[in-house]
Amino acid sequence: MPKLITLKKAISEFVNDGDAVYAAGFTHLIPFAAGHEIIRQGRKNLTLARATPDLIYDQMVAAGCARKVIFSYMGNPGVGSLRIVRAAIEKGELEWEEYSHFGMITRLQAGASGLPFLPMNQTGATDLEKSNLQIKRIPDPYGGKDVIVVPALNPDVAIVHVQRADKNGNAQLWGIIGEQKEAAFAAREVILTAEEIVDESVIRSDPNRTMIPGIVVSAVCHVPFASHPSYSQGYYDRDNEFYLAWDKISESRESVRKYLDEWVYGVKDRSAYWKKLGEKTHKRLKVKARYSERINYGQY
Amino acid sequence: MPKLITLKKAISEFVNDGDAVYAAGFTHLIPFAAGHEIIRQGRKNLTLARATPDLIYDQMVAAGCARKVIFSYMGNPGVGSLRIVRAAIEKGELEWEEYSHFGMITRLQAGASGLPFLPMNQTGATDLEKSNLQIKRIPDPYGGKDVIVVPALNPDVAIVHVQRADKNGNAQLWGIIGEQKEAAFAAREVILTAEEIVDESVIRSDPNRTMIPGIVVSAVCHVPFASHPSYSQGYYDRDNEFYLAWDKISESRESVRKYLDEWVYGVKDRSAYWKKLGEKTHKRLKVKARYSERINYGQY
Amino acid sequence: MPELKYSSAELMIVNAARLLKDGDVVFVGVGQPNLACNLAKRTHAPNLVMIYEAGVIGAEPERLPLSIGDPTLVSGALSVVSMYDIFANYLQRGNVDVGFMGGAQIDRYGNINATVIGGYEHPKVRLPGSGGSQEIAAWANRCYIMTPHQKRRFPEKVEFMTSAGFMGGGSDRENAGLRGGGMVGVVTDIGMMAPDKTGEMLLTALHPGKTVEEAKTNTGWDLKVAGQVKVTEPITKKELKILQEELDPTGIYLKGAA
Amino acid sequence: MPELKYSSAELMIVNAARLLKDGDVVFVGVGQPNLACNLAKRTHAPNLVMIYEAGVIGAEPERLPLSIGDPTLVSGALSVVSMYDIFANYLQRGNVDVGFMGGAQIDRYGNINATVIGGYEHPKVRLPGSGGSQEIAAWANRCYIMTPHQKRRFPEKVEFMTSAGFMGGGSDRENAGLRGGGMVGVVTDIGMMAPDKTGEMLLTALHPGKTVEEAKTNTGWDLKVAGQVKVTEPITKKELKILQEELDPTGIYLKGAA
Repeated sequence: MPKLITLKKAISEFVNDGDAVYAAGFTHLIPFAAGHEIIRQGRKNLTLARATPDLIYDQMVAAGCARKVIFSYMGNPGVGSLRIVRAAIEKGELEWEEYSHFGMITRLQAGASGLPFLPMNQTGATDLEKSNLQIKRIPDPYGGKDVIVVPALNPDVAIVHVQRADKNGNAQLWGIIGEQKEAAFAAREVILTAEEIVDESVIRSDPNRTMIPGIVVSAVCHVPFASHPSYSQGYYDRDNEFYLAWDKISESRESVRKYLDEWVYGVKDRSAYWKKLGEKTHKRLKVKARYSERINYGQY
Repeated sequence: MPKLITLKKAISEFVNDGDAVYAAGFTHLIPFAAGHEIIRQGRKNLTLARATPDLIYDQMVAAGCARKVIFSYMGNPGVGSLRIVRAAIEKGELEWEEYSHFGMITRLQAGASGLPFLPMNQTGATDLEKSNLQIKRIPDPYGGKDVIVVPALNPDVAIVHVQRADKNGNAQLWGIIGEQKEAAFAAREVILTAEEIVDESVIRSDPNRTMIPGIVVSAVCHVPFASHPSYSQGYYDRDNEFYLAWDKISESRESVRKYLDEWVYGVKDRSAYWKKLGEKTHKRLKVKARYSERINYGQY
Repeated sequence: MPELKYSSAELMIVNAARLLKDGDVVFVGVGQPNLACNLAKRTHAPNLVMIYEAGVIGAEPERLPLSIGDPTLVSGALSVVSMYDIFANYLQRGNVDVGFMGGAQIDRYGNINATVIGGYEHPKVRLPGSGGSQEIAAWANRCYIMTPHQKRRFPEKVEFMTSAGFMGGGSDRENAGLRGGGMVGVVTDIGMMAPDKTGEMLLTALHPGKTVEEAKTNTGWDLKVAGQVKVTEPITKKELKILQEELDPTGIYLKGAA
Repeated sequence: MPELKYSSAELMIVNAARLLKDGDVVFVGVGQPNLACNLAKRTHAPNLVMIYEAGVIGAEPERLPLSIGDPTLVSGALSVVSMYDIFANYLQRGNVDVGFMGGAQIDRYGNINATVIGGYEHPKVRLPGSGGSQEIAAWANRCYIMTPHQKRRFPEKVEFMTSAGFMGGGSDRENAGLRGGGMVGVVTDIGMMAPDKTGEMLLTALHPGKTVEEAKTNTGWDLKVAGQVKVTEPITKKELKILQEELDPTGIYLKGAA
């Protein structure tokens, strides 16, 4: 049943103060447009979970949306430190809960599959286990070594950006597929943003490609370029220049405030943001086509 | 590194008497050609694991290859009883170990991911748990209900039929993808049969479609029509007439022996088998094309 | 108006179809449940989403599927996923509204036996086993079964509990930590059953022309009758036409009783 | 023959590349490890399979990847899978031969700190944390690290063990049930280290022109020297040319030390 609404409406309807939010996407398809909309709507006290907080959570923390972060690698990918989250933690202004990547993703996988927890093999690196009491160990009932367990993560809201979806929220994504599927199944509400809204027949032409079914989706929003400065494989490139620029911007509260005023509060929506980026940037991020070989499902 | 050899050589090299074998494929892509080659080579005392033993294990049990079956649904799919396996169990001639589908697949998933076990939620149906001591229950360390656990299944050999693979064993399959990936990662040795051996560039044109990487594959064999009377999505249809015919054939030892003599021992390989099926059958199983929409990965 | 002629199978399929709500996500097997779902989709429930244990979501089969893994379920489906995912992310996670069950026996508390007759270790009759039904019964929001009304199919207590209904009755199901409402409807060729508060199956409806006596005689326990036994709506010409002309024109699943 | 000029980074990258064997499956990060792998692939190890924690297998990047999730890693790769699969089916299952590690500190027993300096609850410096390195260190067959040889980077004992090398030494690693050989090689700009039987890192090689004294002075523990300290083979013109002209023409990762 159609779930196509504006991103503004989706955030207003499905993201509440105090919610646990998982904005999915490992480096790829990071849902920046939704993050900015959450900032614009002034949400507070969110728990922000992501394997890599990335710039999206740095900006949301800077804007005062967050009470807590849950993460497994807190850096500006390929650049260096994630200054705002890092400073907030060092100053004791932000709660945090930390895992390894596999610990974080295993929590989501447990959440996605309706299990209370999932096991992982031991890694010998016990300092994190001592610091985070959510990480436990239990005996192997078959007589092997103890295993490490982590509890399910079931966010209130998952936000997932995809290349294409139909109006009912059946979504296909490709390239790096990180933890989008797991986040969508783990969460209570799922907000999708999509580069393209396609006819259901496009989705049905390649069912093995559909990673998120409409039945778990609360809202689907047509938001081209939603992942800039991250990227959408096949649609536009990662804006590495901006990742480098953020390293400078995030050095002072003042320049961050200025950035948010100009690029988040100062624009109505993603379409205005993209226009404001200008043609030079559009051109720089443009990507030439490279198509997959099609496959034959057969007419049965 | 190239692993392309004949199926005869692959079975001879990688399947030994007494091995635990998992011939993968839920109704779809069942590797009948490999099953027949195992029969021809006279392997004995195998433990045959499959969610649905299907005709392939009925035939292998009839031919005397098996000591034990591990399964979760023992029927002739869409037809009725799986007469030979059933009779062997009723007469006490065959060991067996039984799970629900989810229990079986969870065992493979644990094996694929290198874990000693994985949990499932309780189902209340405790009779199987009482009958199979491999199924245990452990407390939820986070205070919820006990969970059920099953141990990893790590077969000696997995046999997987795919639509296309390159000569290094990088394989793409589509349609019903059952437990092929899990079986391949769980097993020590992996034998692939493929409808088509394609250039590596075809595989690389759509990396998200590659479910089995060459690095876990021991041998890849070019065997068109390897899954008849099962099917290969997009290549040929399921031979439902044969599934019905087997219901009759398997009524007596004599007719089974005659079938094996004619269709397994009496043919050299799958190519001879397919030829012997004849043009009328080829025509009946032919399928019209229905292609996926291509996707754009971009030239980065 | 001349009376419509239909088989027991058609009677059950039509009444099962009517139990489905528009928008339901249904975990469905081949055969009669598949016909019931497709009938509902073509009548009152156009937004029904059909899921198959083979990993297919939103199937729109162009021909009658003859096995649970029929390729016609895949071509044109919304999504196809692995078996682990279908059981974990869909069923265990609670994303399935309705499950259709099969089985050789169903007992007073809606428990199902699809495993053995005559002892597990040395079975007299070895049945196929659980397949996915252990999990469907435990985790779907509502479960239904269609089965001819025969005493041997409705014993007081199943010999082997392949799939849990209300187990021993009372709060057994809740205590075991299962989700969903369990076996909430049984459709037979005589009428319909549904559980009371303790989970015991009561006769709740009769098909036109059938009697309470017939139902009692063909049930293996002392079948109680709900306060008000309804009579099911007669099968319509339209329903029969869709079944016979569109869905199963050669009558593979429509003839006879099961 | 005029002596070749190269940076510390180039020296480390070339020596790291030489540690890779043809056919190795390498779990690799961006930056210097990526260059080392690509160099090996273009010289002695054409069948190297590069895996990235973002889920990419068999990447053949056409441009220099600038982040662990660069789209150039995906286009033309052999396979792209979910993060759960890459960690579970590849790393935890034991399908990875080599892991390249990073980190702020590495200690006497090859343990790595990439989490905090100055206490976990109230850190003086909050570092990025584990990412995938906790699992790479535990489950790859062989691990390597490249790092400039500085005392602060080589403390006697890490403040926080983000990733296990040989833990407290002896049979600690085995007892904890880890797989693989652990931290089997450290490449610095002075030389190379490798563990003895107890897991203690010894100086095993020096780059041309470097001395044992330099290595000892720049190590935070009493660095023992292996029975025979080798001198690494000089960098060749070909290696430097591939690095500078093909792999990192603008010198993003080749300049300086780390």
